[in-house]
Amino acid sequence: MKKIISIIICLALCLTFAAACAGEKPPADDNKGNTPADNNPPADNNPPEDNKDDTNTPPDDGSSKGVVKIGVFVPLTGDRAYQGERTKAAAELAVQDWKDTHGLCGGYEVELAIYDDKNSPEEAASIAEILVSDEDVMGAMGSQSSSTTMSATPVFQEYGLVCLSNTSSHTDYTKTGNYIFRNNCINAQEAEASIEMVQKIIGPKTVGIFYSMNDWGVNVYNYMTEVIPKTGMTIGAAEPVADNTDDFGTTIANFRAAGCEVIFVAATPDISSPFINQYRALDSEVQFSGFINSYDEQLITLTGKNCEGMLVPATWFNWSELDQRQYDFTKEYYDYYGEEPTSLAVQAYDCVGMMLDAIDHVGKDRAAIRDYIESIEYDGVQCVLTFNETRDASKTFAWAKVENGKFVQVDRSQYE
Amino acid sequence: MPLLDVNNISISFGGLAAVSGFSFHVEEGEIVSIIGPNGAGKTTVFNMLTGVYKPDAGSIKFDGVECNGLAPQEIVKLGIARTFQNIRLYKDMRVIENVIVGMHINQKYGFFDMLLRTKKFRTCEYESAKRAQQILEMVGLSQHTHDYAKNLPYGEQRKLEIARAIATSAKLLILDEPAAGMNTGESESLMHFIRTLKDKGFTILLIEHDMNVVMNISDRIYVLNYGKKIAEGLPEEIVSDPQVITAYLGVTKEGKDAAGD
Amino acid sequence: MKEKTMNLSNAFKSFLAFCDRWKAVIIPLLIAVAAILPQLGFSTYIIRLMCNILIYTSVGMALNLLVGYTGLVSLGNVAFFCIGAYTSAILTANCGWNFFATLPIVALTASLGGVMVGLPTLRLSGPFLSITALGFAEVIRLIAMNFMSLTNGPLGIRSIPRPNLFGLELNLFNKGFYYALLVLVLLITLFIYLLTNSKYGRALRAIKNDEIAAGLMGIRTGSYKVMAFVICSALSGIVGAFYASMIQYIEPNSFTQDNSILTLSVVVVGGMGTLRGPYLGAIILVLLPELLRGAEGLRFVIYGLALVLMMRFRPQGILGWKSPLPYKLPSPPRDAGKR
Amino acid sequence: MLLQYIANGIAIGMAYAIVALGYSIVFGILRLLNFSHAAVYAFSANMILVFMGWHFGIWGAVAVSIVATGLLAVCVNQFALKPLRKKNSDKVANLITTVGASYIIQNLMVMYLGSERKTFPFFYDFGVSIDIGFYTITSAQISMFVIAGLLLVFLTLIIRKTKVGLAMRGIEQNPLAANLMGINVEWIIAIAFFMGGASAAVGGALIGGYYQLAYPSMGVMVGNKAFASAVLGGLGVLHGAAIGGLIVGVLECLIIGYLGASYRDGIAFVLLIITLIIKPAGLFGKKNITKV
Repeated sequence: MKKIISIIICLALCLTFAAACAGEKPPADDNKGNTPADNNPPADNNPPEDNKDDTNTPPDDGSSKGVVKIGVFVPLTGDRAYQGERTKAAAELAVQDWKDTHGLCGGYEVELAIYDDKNSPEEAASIAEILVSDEDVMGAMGSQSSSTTMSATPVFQEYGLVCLSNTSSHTDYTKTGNYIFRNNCINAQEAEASIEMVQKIIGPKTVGIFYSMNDWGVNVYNYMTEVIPKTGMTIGAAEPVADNTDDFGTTIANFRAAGCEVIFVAATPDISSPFINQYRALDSEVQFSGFINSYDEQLITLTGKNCEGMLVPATWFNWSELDQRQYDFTKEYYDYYGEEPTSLAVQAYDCVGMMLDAIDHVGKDRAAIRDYIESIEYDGVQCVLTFNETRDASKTFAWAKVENGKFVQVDRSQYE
Repeated sequence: MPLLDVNNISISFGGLAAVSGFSFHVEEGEIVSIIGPNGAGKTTVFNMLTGVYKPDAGSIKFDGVECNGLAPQEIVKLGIARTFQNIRLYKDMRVIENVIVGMHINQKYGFFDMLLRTKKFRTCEYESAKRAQQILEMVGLSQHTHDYAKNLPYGEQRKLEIARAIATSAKLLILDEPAAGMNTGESESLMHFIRTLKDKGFTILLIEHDMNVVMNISDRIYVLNYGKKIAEGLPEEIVSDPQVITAYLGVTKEGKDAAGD
Repeated sequence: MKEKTMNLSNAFKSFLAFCDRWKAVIIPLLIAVAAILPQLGFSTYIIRLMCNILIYTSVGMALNLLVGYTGLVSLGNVAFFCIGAYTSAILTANCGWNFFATLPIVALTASLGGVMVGLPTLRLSGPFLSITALGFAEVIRLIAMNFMSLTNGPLGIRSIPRPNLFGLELNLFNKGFYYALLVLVLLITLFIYLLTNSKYGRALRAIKNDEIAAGLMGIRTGSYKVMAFVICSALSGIVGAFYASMIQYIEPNSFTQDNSILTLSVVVVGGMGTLRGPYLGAIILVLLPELLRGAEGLRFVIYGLALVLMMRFRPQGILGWKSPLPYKLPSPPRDAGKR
Repeated sequence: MLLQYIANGIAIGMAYAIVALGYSIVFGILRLLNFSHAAVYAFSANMILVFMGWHFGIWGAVAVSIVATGLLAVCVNQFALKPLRKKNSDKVANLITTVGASYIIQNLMVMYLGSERKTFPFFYDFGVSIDIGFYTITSAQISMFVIAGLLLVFLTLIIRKTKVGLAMRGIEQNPLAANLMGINVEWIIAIAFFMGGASAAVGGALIGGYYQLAYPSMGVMVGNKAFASAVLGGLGVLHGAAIGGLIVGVLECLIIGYLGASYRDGIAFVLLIITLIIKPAGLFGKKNITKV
């Protein structure tokens, strides 16, 4: 009986492999290796199993000229899954809103091609291949960590497919090529905003830098070591932290020994929350200053009252009294997903919005979409988005502070 | 000049003297046995001969070469090959492969000969395979050539171990209780087989409990008890030696009176 | 029911025996199929999958020498993979070398790693050896993370060029990279075939079966085990270089423990101690996640389940088996008679 | 500073020690590297949260989680390892099965509980904490130390003093002989797995409480470190695992203190490699001499 099952297993696998290959249709024309910009790869051979996006409605009564897809590759399994889920939710919301308002997009039915890249570079590269070889895909939105995003971008550049990232802050990200855009602020801007807040609100104090050992953390740290001395503040200590660390006893001891009064927390909430909790347990007056990724409901749920008074530069404000559009979007996102959006999720929403806008204007042509986006003036939910010559979006920063468990907008003029 | 000359080797494990001051020698072409009750230190002597343990004192000369303290690999190169008390064959390899592996030390070709399959490599491999078949023929295992070592019956596995020892082209064969666990028929054919080895010019050093085999086959016998030599000589002398009897069978009432102690 | 299972498993066994007997015909046939496969106009996604399969076959082949033939279960093979990838990436991306010119140095540095693991573990056996190898891989990953000047630390190395042979760039587009990998796999297979059918291979297998007996039969077990480690690490390093060139961006976190476990599973699922095992193991373990792409959450659960079921019903691996065919005696060299 | 580092080190060390106990018990009996133990440990911490969701109250949730985790470990043994033992298959096969089991457990948790970090109640704070000058040793660290110590004593008592413990040691030496002497080997192995799982659950509760965090992949790093400390102390020797865990914990804190946190993960393994070179069976392990 045992031998039977093993034979069945490998037969089944061989069959599915054969079926996978049989799914390919040989190409009509041979592809010449000329410049990727103007040829889209031949066979419309999307991989055997179709992606399970929910808006798979058949084109209605002949009015739409076919289907256009936006590719989304995010981690949906592994320990970055919940960040990936949010980007996916924002993308789906963007498509839903577009359908409610416009119905079709440039005469095409809009679909999302969502893939799980398991937060691994190999997977991201394979998915990039799927997206570029699918003729309907007109743009892609990229992943959570820079190692996955950066292994996919060469493929997009090689084949000429626009790739917008809502999370990447790696300095060399947009240097890959002219098809790669970034709808996220660069660490230099982020660090500047955070330093400015501390300088103006708290004043010149000895500061500590707590940064996670990944490309974003290291860049922020390098930038701050240059800028902080010029602002009259002194750096007491700087401590890197490796991924999935839970114990910060020793790091905190170093900061306290160096007499730091303010700690710059350059890490995502899942790393910074235990740090803040343990620090607050030992020292109640210390103040924290975060970065854009600290503007996240999870920070408050995980730290509770420990992060009271924490300063966070924000490019986005939930339930903002000052900007009605932001308020409406927060409400819509909350009703759809049951959680307040993070700035990364909002940027994902705008990325998809931009691509749909481009398709609506120039139709189903990847190169034209690229040119359109390069010089776009997109009235996004976050702000009016334009790209500079290095294809980075410029962001305006609002100041936020945590007060009794809520992010509250700080009026800048008070401290000017 | 004896082929193997061992004088007063001794070793102790944590204060307990397993073997103390044991000397013996083996002439070319002779069958010598070492017997003694369990725990007398026979296998320890073996392990010292083959380099598994390093004797605390004494010297072991083989063919005039002092091999006390040499690594097991060098001792095998000198020409001493052994079998094991509990069979240690390469179970998942074929019978003929077990024998060919025995010839490992004499296969003289380098890494690049192997890579480029040079003539030197091919002739050496062919010679080894041919010689292995001859040895299997001699040992009477040629019909099992292609079987896997673990599928052989117990008696044949013993013979394969001996065949592997022969393959190292050793001058002295050390057999560690080859007849252990064999019925009378099997030990009979084993005895016959060892005698044929003697005719073929092999020198054999034997450890055995089966008195029938030892008495019929050995030219000389040494008796070991608690690590000390208590008797040596021809089989007939050993059988009647009172000390050997007491060592083996313990003191009978008459024996004690006769000895008068 | 009993007889039905028996004759079906006998059918499978006779099928394998048939393939073994007609090896001389089947193997060239398979190579031919592998050669024309990319020309059938697959999308680059499938080509990249095939390249992944070839990569894991070759690194599985290298690890098989250690696990399957010598019985040293190393859980840290990603260390050599990482050393090879970084050496090649640094030389090609930063110093502008040609990819193929870096391979000898890659093999050298990787085998240095091999010696560093091989020597201290001579006296260790079983789980202790596996853990030391796993620890070594973690240490290598940390060195890559902290050695900012050489490996650029967590920022990783970007835009690693594809290999180019006399001016022709081998990439997935013109399928040149696939053929380079195919040649690599066949070379490694040939090398391991030559190695295992010689006194070196027999010595390694003897060490796996019974190290003490092998030692007492005159085999210098220590140096052979280190030799096995060096060969395995050198080959893994070279395959790591190809991986870096294919993925074009590497950073310390792309060389985690999962990679070692995946390589070990390729060897074990395919069939330890066989030449053909890693081929099937790689095909299954690379395709399995792709086929399960639809079931996001379930994917890894099914991968784990496949491992457990495989170990339960066919622990020797799908293609692992005791060949009933007679042992191939070497034919006399043509001019043996002349001597 | 040094005193603070050592205090923190002891707390983390105790955490590694408890998880290392689980590895040692299973290895002691089966000479097997149980990879799924890390996932079982993570399972226990997360299940406490789930049970609290069913409003069990913290202490009830911990108790139920200990039993549930013990049963999970037994299931891993029954479904993954027992068939292999019956066919006495290769060592590598057992290793791969436990790896498969850890993938299954961890990813089922990610599917049902989501992969984000969840707050974990700090339930054993007795308020008393010792202040020495500038540094404080919090009550959590003390209670962690005490509970871990009790667990170690309890397990050693079982192994040393009870009939089951005797049977376990018998199986360790020679399973076949133990079976012939009438010991129900499978039942004893199941008990050993249960003890391993239960001690992992205690570890999960303590560590979860100490860091006030629980998430499905928390087992990976702690698992590796705990395994390294179990091997360092000598696999199969319970007090060896505890002392190994302490050494690794303290050294890690010293490394973070003086060299920086990014070298932290490596120290456990560097230490392990050095020890195994000097003493192949670990600090307290007995070197089993193979008879020729």
